[in-house]
Amino acid sequence: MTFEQLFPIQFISSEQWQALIPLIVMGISSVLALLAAPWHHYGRVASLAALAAGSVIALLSLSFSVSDAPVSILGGVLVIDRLSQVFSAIAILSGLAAGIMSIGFDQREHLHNELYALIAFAVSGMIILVSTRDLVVLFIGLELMSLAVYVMVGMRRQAEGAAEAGLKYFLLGGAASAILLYGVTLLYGSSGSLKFDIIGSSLGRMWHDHTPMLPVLGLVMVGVGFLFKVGAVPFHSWIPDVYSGASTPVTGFMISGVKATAIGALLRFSSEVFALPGLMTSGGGFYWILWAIIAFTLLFGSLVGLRQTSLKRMLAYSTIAHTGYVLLGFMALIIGQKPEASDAIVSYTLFYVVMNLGGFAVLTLISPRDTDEPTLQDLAGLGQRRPYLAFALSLFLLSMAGIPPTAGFFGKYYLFMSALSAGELGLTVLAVVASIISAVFYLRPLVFMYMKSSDAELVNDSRWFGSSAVVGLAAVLTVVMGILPSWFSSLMK
Amino acid sequence: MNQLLSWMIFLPALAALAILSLPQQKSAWARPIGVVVSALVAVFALLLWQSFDPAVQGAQFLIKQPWLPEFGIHFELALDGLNIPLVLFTALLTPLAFLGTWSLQAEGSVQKRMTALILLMETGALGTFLSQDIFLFYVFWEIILIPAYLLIGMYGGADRLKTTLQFFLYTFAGSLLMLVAIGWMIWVQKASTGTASASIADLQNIQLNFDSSAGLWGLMSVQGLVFVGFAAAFFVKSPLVPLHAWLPSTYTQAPTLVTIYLAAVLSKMGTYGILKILLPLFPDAARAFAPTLMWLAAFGIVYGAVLAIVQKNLKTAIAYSSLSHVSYILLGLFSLSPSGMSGALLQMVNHGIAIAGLFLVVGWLEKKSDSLDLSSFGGLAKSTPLLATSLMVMVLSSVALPGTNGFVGEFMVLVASFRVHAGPTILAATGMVLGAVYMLNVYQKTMFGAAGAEGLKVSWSDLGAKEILVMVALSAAVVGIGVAPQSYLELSKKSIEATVKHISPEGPKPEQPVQVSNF
Amino acid sequence: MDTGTLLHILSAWLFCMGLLALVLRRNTLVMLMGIELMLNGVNLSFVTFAHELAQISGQLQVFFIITIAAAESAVGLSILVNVYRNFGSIKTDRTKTLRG
Amino acid sequence: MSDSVNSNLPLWILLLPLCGFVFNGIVYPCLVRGVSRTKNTVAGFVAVLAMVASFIVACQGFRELASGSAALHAQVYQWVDMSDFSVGLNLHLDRLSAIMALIITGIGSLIHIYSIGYMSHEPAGVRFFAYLNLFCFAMLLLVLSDNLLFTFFGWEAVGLCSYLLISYWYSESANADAARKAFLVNRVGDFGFVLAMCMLYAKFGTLSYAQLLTMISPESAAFLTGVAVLLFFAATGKSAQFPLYVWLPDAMAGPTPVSALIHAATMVTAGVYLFARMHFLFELTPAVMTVVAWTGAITALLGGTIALAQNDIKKVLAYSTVSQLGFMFLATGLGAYQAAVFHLMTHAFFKALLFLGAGSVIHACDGEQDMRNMGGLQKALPITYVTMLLGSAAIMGLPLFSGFFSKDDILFAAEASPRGSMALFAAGLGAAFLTAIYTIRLLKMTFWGKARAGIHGHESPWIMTFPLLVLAVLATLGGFLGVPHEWAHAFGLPGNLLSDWLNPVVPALIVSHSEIALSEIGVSVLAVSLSFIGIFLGYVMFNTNFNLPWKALGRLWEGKYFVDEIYSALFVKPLYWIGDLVARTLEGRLLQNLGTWMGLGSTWSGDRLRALQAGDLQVFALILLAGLSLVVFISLFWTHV
Amino acid sequence: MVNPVIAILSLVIAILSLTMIFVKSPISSAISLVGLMLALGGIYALIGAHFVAALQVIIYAGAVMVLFVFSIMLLNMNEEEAGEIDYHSWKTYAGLGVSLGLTGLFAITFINWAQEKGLPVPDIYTLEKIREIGGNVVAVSGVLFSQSYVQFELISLLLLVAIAGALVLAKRKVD
Repeated sequence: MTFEQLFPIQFISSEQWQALIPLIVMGISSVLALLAAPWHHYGRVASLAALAAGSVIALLSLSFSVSDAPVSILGGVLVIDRLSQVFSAIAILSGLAAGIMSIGFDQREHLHNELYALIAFAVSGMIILVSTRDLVVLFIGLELMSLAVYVMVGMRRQAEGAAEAGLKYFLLGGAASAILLYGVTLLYGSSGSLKFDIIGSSLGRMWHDHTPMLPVLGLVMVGVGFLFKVGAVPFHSWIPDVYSGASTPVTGFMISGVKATAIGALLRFSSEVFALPGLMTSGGGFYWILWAIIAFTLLFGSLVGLRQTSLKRMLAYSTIAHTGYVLLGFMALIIGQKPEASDAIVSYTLFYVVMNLGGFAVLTLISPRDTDEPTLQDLAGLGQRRPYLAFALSLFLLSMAGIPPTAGFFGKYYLFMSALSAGELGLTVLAVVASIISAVFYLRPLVFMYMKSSDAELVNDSRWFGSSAVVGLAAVLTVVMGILPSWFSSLMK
Repeated sequence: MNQLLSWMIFLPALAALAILSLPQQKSAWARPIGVVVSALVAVFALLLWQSFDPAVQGAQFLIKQPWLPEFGIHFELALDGLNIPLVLFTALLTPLAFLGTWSLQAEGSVQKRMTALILLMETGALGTFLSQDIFLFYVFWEIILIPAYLLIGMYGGADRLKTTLQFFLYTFAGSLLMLVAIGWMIWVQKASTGTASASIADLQNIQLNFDSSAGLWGLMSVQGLVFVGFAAAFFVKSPLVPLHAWLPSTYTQAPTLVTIYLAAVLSKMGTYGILKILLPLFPDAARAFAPTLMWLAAFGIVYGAVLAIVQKNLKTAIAYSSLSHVSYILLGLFSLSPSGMSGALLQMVNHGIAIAGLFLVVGWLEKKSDSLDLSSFGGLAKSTPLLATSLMVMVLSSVALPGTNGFVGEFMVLVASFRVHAGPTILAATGMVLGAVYMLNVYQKTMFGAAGAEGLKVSWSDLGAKEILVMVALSAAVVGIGVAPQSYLELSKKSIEATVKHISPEGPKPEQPVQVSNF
Repeated sequence: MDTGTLLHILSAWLFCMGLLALVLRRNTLVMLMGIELMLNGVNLSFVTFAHELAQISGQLQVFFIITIAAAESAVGLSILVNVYRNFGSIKTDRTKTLRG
Repeated sequence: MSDSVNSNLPLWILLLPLCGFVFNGIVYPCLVRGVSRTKNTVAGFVAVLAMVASFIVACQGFRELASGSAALHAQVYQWVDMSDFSVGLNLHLDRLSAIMALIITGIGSLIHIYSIGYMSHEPAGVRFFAYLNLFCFAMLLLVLSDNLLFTFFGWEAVGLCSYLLISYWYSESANADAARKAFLVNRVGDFGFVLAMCMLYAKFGTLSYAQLLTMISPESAAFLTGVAVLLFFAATGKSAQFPLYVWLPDAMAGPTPVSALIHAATMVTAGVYLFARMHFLFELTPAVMTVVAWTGAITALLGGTIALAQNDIKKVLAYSTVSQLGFMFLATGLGAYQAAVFHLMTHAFFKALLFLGAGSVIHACDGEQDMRNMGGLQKALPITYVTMLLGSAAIMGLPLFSGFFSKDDILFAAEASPRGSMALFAAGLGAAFLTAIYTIRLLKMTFWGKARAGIHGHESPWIMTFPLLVLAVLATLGGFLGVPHEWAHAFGLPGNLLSDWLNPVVPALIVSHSEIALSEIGVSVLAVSLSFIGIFLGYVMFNTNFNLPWKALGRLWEGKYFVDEIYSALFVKPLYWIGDLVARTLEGRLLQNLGTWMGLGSTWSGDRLRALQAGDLQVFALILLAGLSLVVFISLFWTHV
Repeated sequence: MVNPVIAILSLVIAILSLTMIFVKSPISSAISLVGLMLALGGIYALIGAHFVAALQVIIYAGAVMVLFVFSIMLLNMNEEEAGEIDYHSWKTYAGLGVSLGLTGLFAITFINWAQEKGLPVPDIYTLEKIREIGGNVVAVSGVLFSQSYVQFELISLLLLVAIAGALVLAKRKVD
């Protein structure tokens, strides 16, 4: 028999191509940006333009290619559905925002032109990450994103901190992806496939009568890989160093895009594998593991954040705490078997991305020249110096602290609701305690901005229009989301 | 007419934004704008009062727009018997407070920010009082927190940073627990009825299970836990001893205008929450814990009074006196009887008026003299007769002299709570004596006797036109309510009776039989 | 015990030794080798499973993974070069400037 | 209320002084823009006008009552009307309150007139007249209200006015302190009043005298005893009875007309009025009544003894007031309410007279109050001297003077009433004896002998002496309103008009003439002789020096039995001590630091956790490895089983 | 029954992994890693994964390890070997113990899994089947180009990133 009969080629239909447009556009734009980068004088502008154009087109095509029926390509190698669209949008937006934020900053800090290309690559990796149902493709997307981000982190070549951060991120991240990959093989071995749905169904079938250890091990290791990416205790160690070592726009990109898409991938995997009845719910072990991880993540993030003076480090710890809140939603989704919790997770992620992008845009504007390390002291007297900037920053911080009427409040509220509906009163109260503690360090910048006066020679904040634009947009979004949250929370419907 | 409610809420907020965006050199406009806007709101409130029908029990001028449909949360505002006194009071007090403190802040930027933030606080307060949706209530409740935090932190006294953080954390902790409880209520409501609704009226109909056999006298049962969640927020804000630790330093450190707003309005948000939400939503728990809470309130009366007596600092003394008086309100509320609750509701307004007047006077003294040490004043009555007179009126109101508003509320509270539970009432009644002790002490140390150090140092000028206007208005309220309270009580009579009936359908169980008789 | 199980245990061994290399060695280059070791373990178990399940795709994934590993090590080594430029060494006991 | 007529007269009696207050307190200063620009004459004129008008209206009401209607009733308005609490302001002018109203308005008018002269040199006397009017309004409200609550309104308002008037010269801290003391001690009493009202309302659902009269029944005796005790407590505060009499002597810091009106004639008798009002309650609690009687007796003796050792002329009169009030309480305790009211009236006459006389003396001596610096003033102040002589005769109970009749009624009751006893009788006699002594001492030190400090006073203007004369007449003849029946028969006088008048409202004392030891005539003979002995004794004892022959006793009495010191040791100091203690420990140490401690705790644990983030890559890897192994272990071996 | 050659190779691999960790000089670690990979390639070949074996030898033992050795030379680290593993710190032994324990857990799991024969149901591509298709390489390429070409393309993107990254980080001059 002939080769074609043995291995019939599975073609991609036209509407599947249409669904793929965003990914393709991002890929092309990243290549273009890479090619444009070395261009002598215009390299920077050109590659930024390529990134921007690609992102815009991709966004538009996303909104065009909205199809209610999910498109599955080659049996789930790539899946385009609501989830993937929402998270691709988040990824593209955060990439675009990061690009715009680094206008001006990159010259001051001598960042290479390739930054924009790398951002584009990372974004395309994120898109793959959130829109696949195949574990190895997921791994490919993860690596595509991670490699780009490793380089972006280590890019500031004058700074020791950047190099060190890049090293730490790379080594630990490599180990983590290896762990995840080992879990993938174990799942492959115990179910004979790499597709979420098949794994889920066959494991579910297997779980009916008894519980072999291998799939459990596989699930656990995949879960650990994800937890590392979202930065949950005890897989969090890299976060503070990497976030404070990387240059501010890059940190903004990581804290928003990288983390959000990791959450998205975890969400897909959870809702299709973890959350299957009988898997995680089979024994008490998973419940208590998750419970402890959430508890430690919440408390660690808020307690250690108390002692930070560097704003980037502070927000790094705060993002650890935020991971704890998100995991509350996953708790409800997996253990509590509440599918609606995914809405809470999605909207929280969206709100979280917006406020963090805004916050880091502000930090970009106030980051001192010599060390790209904005501290509380740099904020002193900002309220008099630049009232609108100060107002925006306090808006973002209050939103992170979860005070109405800001986006963060509703994100938190949705998660609390889902956790309560799963009957997790204890964890919710713990989350309340954590947010009270973290309120302290969210308020400290306000103290410096409004209640301390600045000494003149310390003032070194910039006025780049890019970051300012991001700040303004994020501020408006934060308020709008805080007043009309249901517009955004119903994105998944 | 209906839209007036939303205007009352959003007009101050818009004005606040406008003021904040004033250019620096124009910041002198801030205060006039503030006064005009708040006066406009006051006019709205009076209009509503005119067309409010006391005979109708339940919500009037209802506004209901869907907000978060998936949780059944609506933008739902209305006037009813319970909130109209407080809405009126808040709306009328704000312009008076602006006028009264007109002479206290000089610098333009300070005026600008303070006015704007106070207007934001008015938005929050009015929203809290008006909202009929529990979630909306929470949102407005929280909105008020940040302006207060900033104001104290920016313009407070020497110890302002620590103070403002403490204030924020106490209240924030309470509110977050309330948020959890709210979430739980909404979820339970959805689970039990199928259709989600966050409207307080609907939530009143669901009965959470409460059995006192559960741990901690029943706190561990469902209703007990949710009760605790709400109680945490309300008791901290009111405050109920021993959750008051934030109060003395906050009232002392905050600038006068803010102190007035905190003491007169914010603490009422807590007591109003107890009246509107805590007791009606959790009747079993309320009935179970009322005696204990009455004891706590009575203790708080004495506690605050005793501490006020020994204070050296004028402002701190008045802060503790406020603690003592708020405890009267709580005592009346926990008596769960119509006259007790109306007395408490009236007492909320009374205390607001008196404390506002007192802190205004303190503010004027503070402006002239650098120390607020009681011993450094004296003999001011000679140089400032009007100031002395107005202070006297406020003092009389807060020692509950018959004929002043303070007596009405306090006496109704005492009678009602005595009927329910004699022990705490007797303890509380000693507050009459102790209250007289510290109030007269303050009056004497400042106004009477030979002129003290501060009294001699500066040349005291008596009240100006604005201050006189404010004080006359407040004093008129003091005497007017004191002499003819019924027209005021009439407003909330129906709603209060409905609330009481909801809490204990078989009526309050007095120790002795009651025969009501008009003559 | 049959071949498959033996190879599985071997893969586990490789994986854990890779982690151990990360934990013990201060020389980042060797840590990098440790990561490669872990990936080798992954490959081995993929192949073994493919062998047991009589599937092709398992081996195919190994092809992908090897490529990725190569790319990763290339980036990693350039990162090491970067570190070396900044610190004059690639020992982790030098790279402790970020802390707290 | 069999045939109580609805009429507005009571309302007018009440409102006229209020109008005076409103004019003097608010309108007039606003008209002339500032208190300093007001004229005393205008203010005084308006005030007097208001009072006199009110007096005339009161007389009108009196006439209507005399012409047969049992009471005049005026429903003013419903104060509070809730479903379970409802009280209204209703005025009720019956025979008892008519007497009180006449005393208040009548003597009030006289004292207002007097004040015009007395305050003529005061700047801004408008304040004074405003307070005085306000006081009269409050006092009238107290006696006219038909329910306890509005009586309490007046009860506290008079307290306020006395506070304001005592501290009228607030620049001296001493006056201010005296005022505060008066207010606080009264508050202590009012505490009892409020609780009593709470109890009554909780049980009967009403506070109106009429309804209480119908509802109160002997069965719940314990409850009624409680109420009676609380009300008695309130009365002791207001009427300066032992142990709460300490405020009254200090209250003399106020202007003398105030002492005459408030602290002699009217306010301090509010307690007696309350007893007369609530007699139906007290009749049911004999135990309490006995206590009341004894309290009165003790107070009478204490006051008398202390008065012996005082040198400030007003202080002497103050303590004599205390002792006379003791008499009244003795009477009420014995159930002789009519006698009490009678003595209240006569006391109002002669004590007001004495105070005004003293005021005139002080006025003449330019504010000198220490009698040791006076003497020999009789030539300088003839009118004052004569009037005060009459007043002293009345208070000493010399025959045919007003005090004679009223005091004898009380003494007779002390031995004749079923609750009476020889001990009480003896105490009463002793008090009367003391009265004679200190009165003589006062006369001697002030008027007789030769001028010591070389003060040459001058007689006061007519506007001050006119009231003195009127009061002197009243003090002399007032007693004939209550001539005992036996005397009446003997001299063909109208017998005991007052008690006949009061009978429908206040029960007369029931005396079974069989087992009384001493007839009414006997009592008076005994009393009169005792007073003469007292006069003689005083005359000789204080001939040379004015100090008591017994040093220790003198110091004890001059120090007022050191009651103030005892109180400050028992109540005031402990209160402040506890306050400081709480402020330092519970509040300061614990509650105020909770937040700080929590903050420290969280930062401490934060620092401990930070140690993990030392930046060592190996440690990170180890944490990763350990976490992985832990999770794997737990999940494998917990899920599997 | 275990193929003895495979058993021996496994033993060699285990030992080599240990030497890679515990020898001081990075160069010898690299050498032992090379040996390990070659041995691994042998195992692949023995269980019929010829294509993978080839990749293992070419890419890993060839390209990657050359890269490693090259960078060792570049960063001339051969003199600094002192203080590689701190044998005095508890962390060392903790890591050792934990990783051995983890291996044990995995071993237990796999042994437990060995009892679970028959699930999931095997596919058709047994060695014989592959042989009659035309060999392992044919089969793999067939699957690759018929169903998995998307992954293939994505991998190319990833390689591009790697190139760019290495380029950026290694570039000397800063523009």
